[in-house]
Amino acid sequence: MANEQQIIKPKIGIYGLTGCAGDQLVIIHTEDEILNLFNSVDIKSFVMASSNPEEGELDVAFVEGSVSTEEELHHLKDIRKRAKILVAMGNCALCGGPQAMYTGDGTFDTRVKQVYGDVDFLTKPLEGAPVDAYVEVDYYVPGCPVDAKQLFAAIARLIHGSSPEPYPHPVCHECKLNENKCLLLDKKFCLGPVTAGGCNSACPNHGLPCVGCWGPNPDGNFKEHFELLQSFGMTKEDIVRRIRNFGGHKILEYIKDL
Amino acid sequence: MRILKMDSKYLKEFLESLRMFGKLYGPIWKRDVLTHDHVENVDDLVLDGEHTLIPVKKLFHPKRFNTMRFNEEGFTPNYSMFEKRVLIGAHPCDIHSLLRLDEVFLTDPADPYYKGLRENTAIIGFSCLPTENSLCRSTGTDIVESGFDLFFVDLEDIYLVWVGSSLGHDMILEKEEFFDENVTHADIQKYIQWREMRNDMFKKSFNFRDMPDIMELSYNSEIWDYFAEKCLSCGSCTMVCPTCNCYTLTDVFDVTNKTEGRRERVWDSCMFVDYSLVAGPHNFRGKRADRLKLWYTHKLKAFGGEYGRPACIGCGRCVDTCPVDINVLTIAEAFTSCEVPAK
Amino acid sequence: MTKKDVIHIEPLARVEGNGGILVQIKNNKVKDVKVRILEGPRLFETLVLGKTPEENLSLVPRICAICNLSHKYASLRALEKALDIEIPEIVDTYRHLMHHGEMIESHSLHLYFLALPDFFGYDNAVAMADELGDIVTKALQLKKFGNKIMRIMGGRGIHGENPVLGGFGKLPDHKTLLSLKWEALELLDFAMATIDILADLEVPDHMERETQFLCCKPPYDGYDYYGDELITSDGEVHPLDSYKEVIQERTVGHSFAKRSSYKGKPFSVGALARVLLLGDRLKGKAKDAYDKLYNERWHRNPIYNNFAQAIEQVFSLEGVIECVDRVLDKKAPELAKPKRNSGTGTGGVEAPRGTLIHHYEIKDGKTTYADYITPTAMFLDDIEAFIWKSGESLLASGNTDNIELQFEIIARAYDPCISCSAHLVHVDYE
Amino acid sequence: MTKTQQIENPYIPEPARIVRHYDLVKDHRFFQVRHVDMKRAMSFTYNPGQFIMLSIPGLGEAPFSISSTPSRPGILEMGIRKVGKLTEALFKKKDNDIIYIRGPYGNGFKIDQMRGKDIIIVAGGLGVIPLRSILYYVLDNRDQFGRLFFLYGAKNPDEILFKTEFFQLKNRVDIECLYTVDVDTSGEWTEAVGVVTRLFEHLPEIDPSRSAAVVCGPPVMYKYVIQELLKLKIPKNQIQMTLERKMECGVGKCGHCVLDHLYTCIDGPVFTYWDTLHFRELI
Ligand SMILES: Cc1cc2nc3c(=O)[nH]c(=O)nc-3n(C[C@H](O)[C@H](O)[C@H](O)COP(=O)(O)OP(=O)(O)OC[C@H]3O[C@@H](n4cnc5c(N)ncnc54)[C@H](O)[C@@H]3O)c2cc1C
Ligand code: SF4
Ligand code: SF4
Ligand code: SF4
Repeated sequence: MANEQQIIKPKIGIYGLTGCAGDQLVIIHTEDEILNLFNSVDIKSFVMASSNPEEGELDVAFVEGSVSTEEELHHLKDIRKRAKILVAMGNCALCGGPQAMYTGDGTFDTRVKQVYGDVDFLTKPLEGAPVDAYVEVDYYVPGCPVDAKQLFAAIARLIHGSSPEPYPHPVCHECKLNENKCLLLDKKFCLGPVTAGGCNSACPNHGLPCVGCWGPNPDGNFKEHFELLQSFGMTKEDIVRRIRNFGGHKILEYIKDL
Repeated sequence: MRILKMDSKYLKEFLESLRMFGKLYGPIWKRDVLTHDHVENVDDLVLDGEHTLIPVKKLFHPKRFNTMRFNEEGFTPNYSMFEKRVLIGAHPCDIHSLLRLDEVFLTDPADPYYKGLRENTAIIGFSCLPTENSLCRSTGTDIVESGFDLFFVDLEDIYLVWVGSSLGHDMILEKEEFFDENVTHADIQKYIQWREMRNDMFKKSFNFRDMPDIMELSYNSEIWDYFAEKCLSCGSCTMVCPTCNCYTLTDVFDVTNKTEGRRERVWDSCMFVDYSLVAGPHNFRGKRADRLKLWYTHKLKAFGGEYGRPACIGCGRCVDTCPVDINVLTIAEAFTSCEVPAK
Repeated sequence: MTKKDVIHIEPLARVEGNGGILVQIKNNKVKDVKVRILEGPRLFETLVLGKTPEENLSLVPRICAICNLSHKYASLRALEKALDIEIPEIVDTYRHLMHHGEMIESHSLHLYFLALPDFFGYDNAVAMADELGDIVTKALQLKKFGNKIMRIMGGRGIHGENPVLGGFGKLPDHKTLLSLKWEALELLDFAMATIDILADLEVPDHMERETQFLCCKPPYDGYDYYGDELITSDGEVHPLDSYKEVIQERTVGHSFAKRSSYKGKPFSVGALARVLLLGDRLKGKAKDAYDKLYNERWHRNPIYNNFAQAIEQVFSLEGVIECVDRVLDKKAPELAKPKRNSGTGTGGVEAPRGTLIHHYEIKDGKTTYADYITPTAMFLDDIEAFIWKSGESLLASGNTDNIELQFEIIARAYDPCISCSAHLVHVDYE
Repeated sequence: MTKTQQIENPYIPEPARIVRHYDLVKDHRFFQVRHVDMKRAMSFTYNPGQFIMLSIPGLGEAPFSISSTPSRPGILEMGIRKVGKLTEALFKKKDNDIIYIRGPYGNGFKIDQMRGKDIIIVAGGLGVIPLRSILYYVLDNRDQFGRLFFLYGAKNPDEILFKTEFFQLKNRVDIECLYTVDVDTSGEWTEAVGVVTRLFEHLPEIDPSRSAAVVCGPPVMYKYVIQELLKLKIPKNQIQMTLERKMECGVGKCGHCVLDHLYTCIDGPVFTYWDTLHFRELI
């Protein structure tokens, strides 16, 4: 205890770009850990929870949300410049979020125009894109929103100057640990095998199919899984449309050849 | 081994009496899934032979738990999961599966967590009738001769009770009045009939005996590629298989600046991509076919160093569970007939 | 700090989302006030086109995490109308339970963690914890309780899939329900103690001006968070279906949120609006709380929104107890099934920060039109108007030392939810 | 508490102190460690070819070969490449810092079979780390073995581990050292250039029945080196190799290192070439 003052607390910034703020909220909502967090790091900027941010050098920046305006892009680049380590947290930051579901289809400009008419905005709107579309990302904490246990385990590693543990397993892993009967056996549209796990199989635990909100599981057998779902009477377009709801930029690479 | 007889009407009271030997565990329904859990009311026990989704291994090799805590001073093991337990309703295949897991976990140096849980748990086996996918007759695990403290065979109005240990004997002594040493000729006849009736109930079987050779001969078969293309790598087969024992360890720091935290252990699966991944990165089993080969080698050919026995105990859970029909039946069938299953 | 032409508060802290306030001053007079919404557009109404109702239900909570269940609830109400799904009464009660959870979570987060530090002069609630540790600890417990209900009824803390068309995936068991009741009973004391703390606080009056209020009118004569009619402070009652005539929307360049007015003038929604319009329907402890706190300045002063939230906390804790009592020994109902796969429906609920309307047109099981009107979009004009008024009186009195903070406090009192407002768009179909 | 202390738990790591460390080459570091408990340090015995599990609390555990020889007790030496979380954290440690170890694990080389024979050690890259143990063991017990050939190849001169040490060995008469690099990037390399199998050309005549070989290197290397050894007619069970697999427990419980039906951690990491003919996955 004597050398408590000597502990150098890492300087942390927690930022939100465009999204639902769910990942920041997970931090705020984790009542058991939030006081520990404020005690063990030096929070320089966390606008959602605290006034008077100091925007200087950071050890770790956590960025939530997709890049959706020019202004956000500048902000992100500035954060990257100031932060030794940048962590993308949540589906919007990792994949682009639901707002990126039409990526590559070229409909964004028309949709904006349809919606806002010819308004001149303060900053140019951009189609939602993941953080790593613009800057280098050191670590990813997936989720929609992130899982508190996983996020705090990652934060704790970063506090100690080391790297978070990846969890490269499908939703099915925890689904079985939670002793759920596989929904695929009842021919239900479950995206578990092709979806990144870590959510503690929240949906199958309630007898509901995984909607894929954590984005693609890189080891997923997309081809076979699509065939299986088709054998349940679902059309290919239907499957692709659904998996793109949360797949953003990242899903395209896995389904391009299907 | 002593065999006794008990009138069925005493069952409930006898099971209740076992509470003095530990907390009761057994198959009960929870959220529409049959699971091994703490039994508050013995009426909740499901003793008719239905399989739990996750096998009994979870009581001895917990799905997820903290093995130790660490701090500046080092590591302190966590044994808080140890308690006296009585597991009621283990099927013959469950007991066989524990005997297989013993070979892994109790071989020197023994896994202290498994050992502690095993030593503190009495096993009260119950006979069962085959389910749709039971294969234990093929694997020779439909009956059990050891590995229990008591074993109950349900002959409707009576139970024949095998006493398998001195603890089992103590349990009987507590309720001596329920048991009858006098097993009659008629009882024996009834038992034999029951065995025959049970044997006739198996709907499925597979060529378990020849599989070690067939597996060896088929190592390079393109049939593996057929299954590999189908496998979703969901890992379900490994989670539900009672003889899968793999796990991973992860250190988790507490949210503090001090060196404090826990070493967590979670079931792992050889079907997952990072199972054999080492630094480099070099992946010894990046291909799905290699992952499947490993699993079926373990189940149908041999496992665990000296023991060299196939690990499958014929519970049929992989048949129940795999969403794309990869299981010991389809694998055995494909490699025996050298044909992939028809679509 | 005396002469400053532009007051630029950015980012606006302790609110959800990315926004700012720009105030222009000339000759000691306010020239312009803009609440700038910098959060990018997400075009949610365009995202759900061509999707099934089930997909809509998993997408809309992502509009906003804090009130994710309100979004799901509003969509459920709209879609169940569109598809003619009649939910059993017990499902309605469970939905109430779920919604109370969200109110408790959202109000306690805003009141204790985002707003209260202003009253006591701290940057954030953790800093406040050193001196007011008891309140912070209890407040955390209250928030945790709200989250727990959301987790149980929603399926996880945020964006759970459990509420589905016609019912729920899984319902809580007897033991869980009872534990919710006991915990609500226990927390009620703290919620009432909060009322006493607030009763002693002095509320500044520099922004006071008359305005209008709007909220959903419950279908019976109790206090509630939903309705198929809208009630306004001019005494009018409007069918929910005609929401487009009641709430007039427009787009502005300085924000990706649309703006709304009622009869050409700004209006407020949220806890304050509800308590002002429906407060006489409160019963039990919530009524005691109302009697203790209410005064006629509430009609002119948005800071009292925090007080209204405190009253609603009490109301919702009592609501939890009532819901549990109603469902406790009842059997879980079957999922109610759709009777058709085309139709139109408007769903109105009161999200923590105010009236939330979802509207759908479904054709052959796919969405052909969607419209979402969120509370933050509704009150942005009013925030600007109150800041304008505050600026004028502060400049006139020369009391400008912490003028930024005063402006921020006004904006914060509304508990604006910028994520919600920024996706808010109007789709023009040809 | 006394009850729990009686439970034998092979997973509990013991504290050890980093005594000395230096960089071998870029991202490869040499560590000398000693059990904090001196009695334990002096009584700790092992076989060449065995490994330990090294823990850093919070970062996890991983297997590392022991690179020192049991003929020089009291200290453990390791050569470690920085590849991930644990190794990065280890590279941040300073002398006197505490790490945790348990072991020794694995079977180690079959030294009894090797006694009296000529020894051929073939190392590629990082594979030299476990072989350094047997190398010094043979040198420390020189009279128990026949001739000693040490063949070591690396990608380029900058990747030769223990360079000073190994070049000094060249002065000794009781060992024949043959070193090679795939490419000479330095321009100052005085030894052979080419893959490690090329060194076999420089071996004198040997009597295969009185020779034993030990091999360790990257997975691709084994096939070619074994071809050469078989050309020399060395019996298949006299060719030993040490393998790397993922490991979580080190004592045959976690399953990850399984090969066919063997566990690398208890049945290996040393296997003979004869073993590998039975077990398809071995190399
Ligand atoms: C018997 C034995 C002896 C050994 N001896 C030595 C030795 O003497 N010296 C030595 O340096 N090493 C040795 N190793 C290897 C050593 O154990 C590993 O280098 C060590 O585990 C790395 O740990 P780490 O935590 O630093 O790496 P990790 O952070 O665990 O990173 C490496 C691991 O991460 C994963 N990984 C790596 N790349 C990727 C990727 N691209 N995507 C996803 N995951 C990835 C893999 O699972 C891999 O195991 C030995 C291994 C064995 C089995
Ligand atoms: S229900 Fe879904 S998540 Fe669970 S095992 Fe089946 S496919 Fe996987
Ligand atoms: S074999 Fe079946 S159950 Fe096992 S991982 Fe593959 S798809 Fe899943
Ligand atoms: S391989 Fe299949 S049948 Fe055999 S024990 Fe495992 S799950 Fe049961």
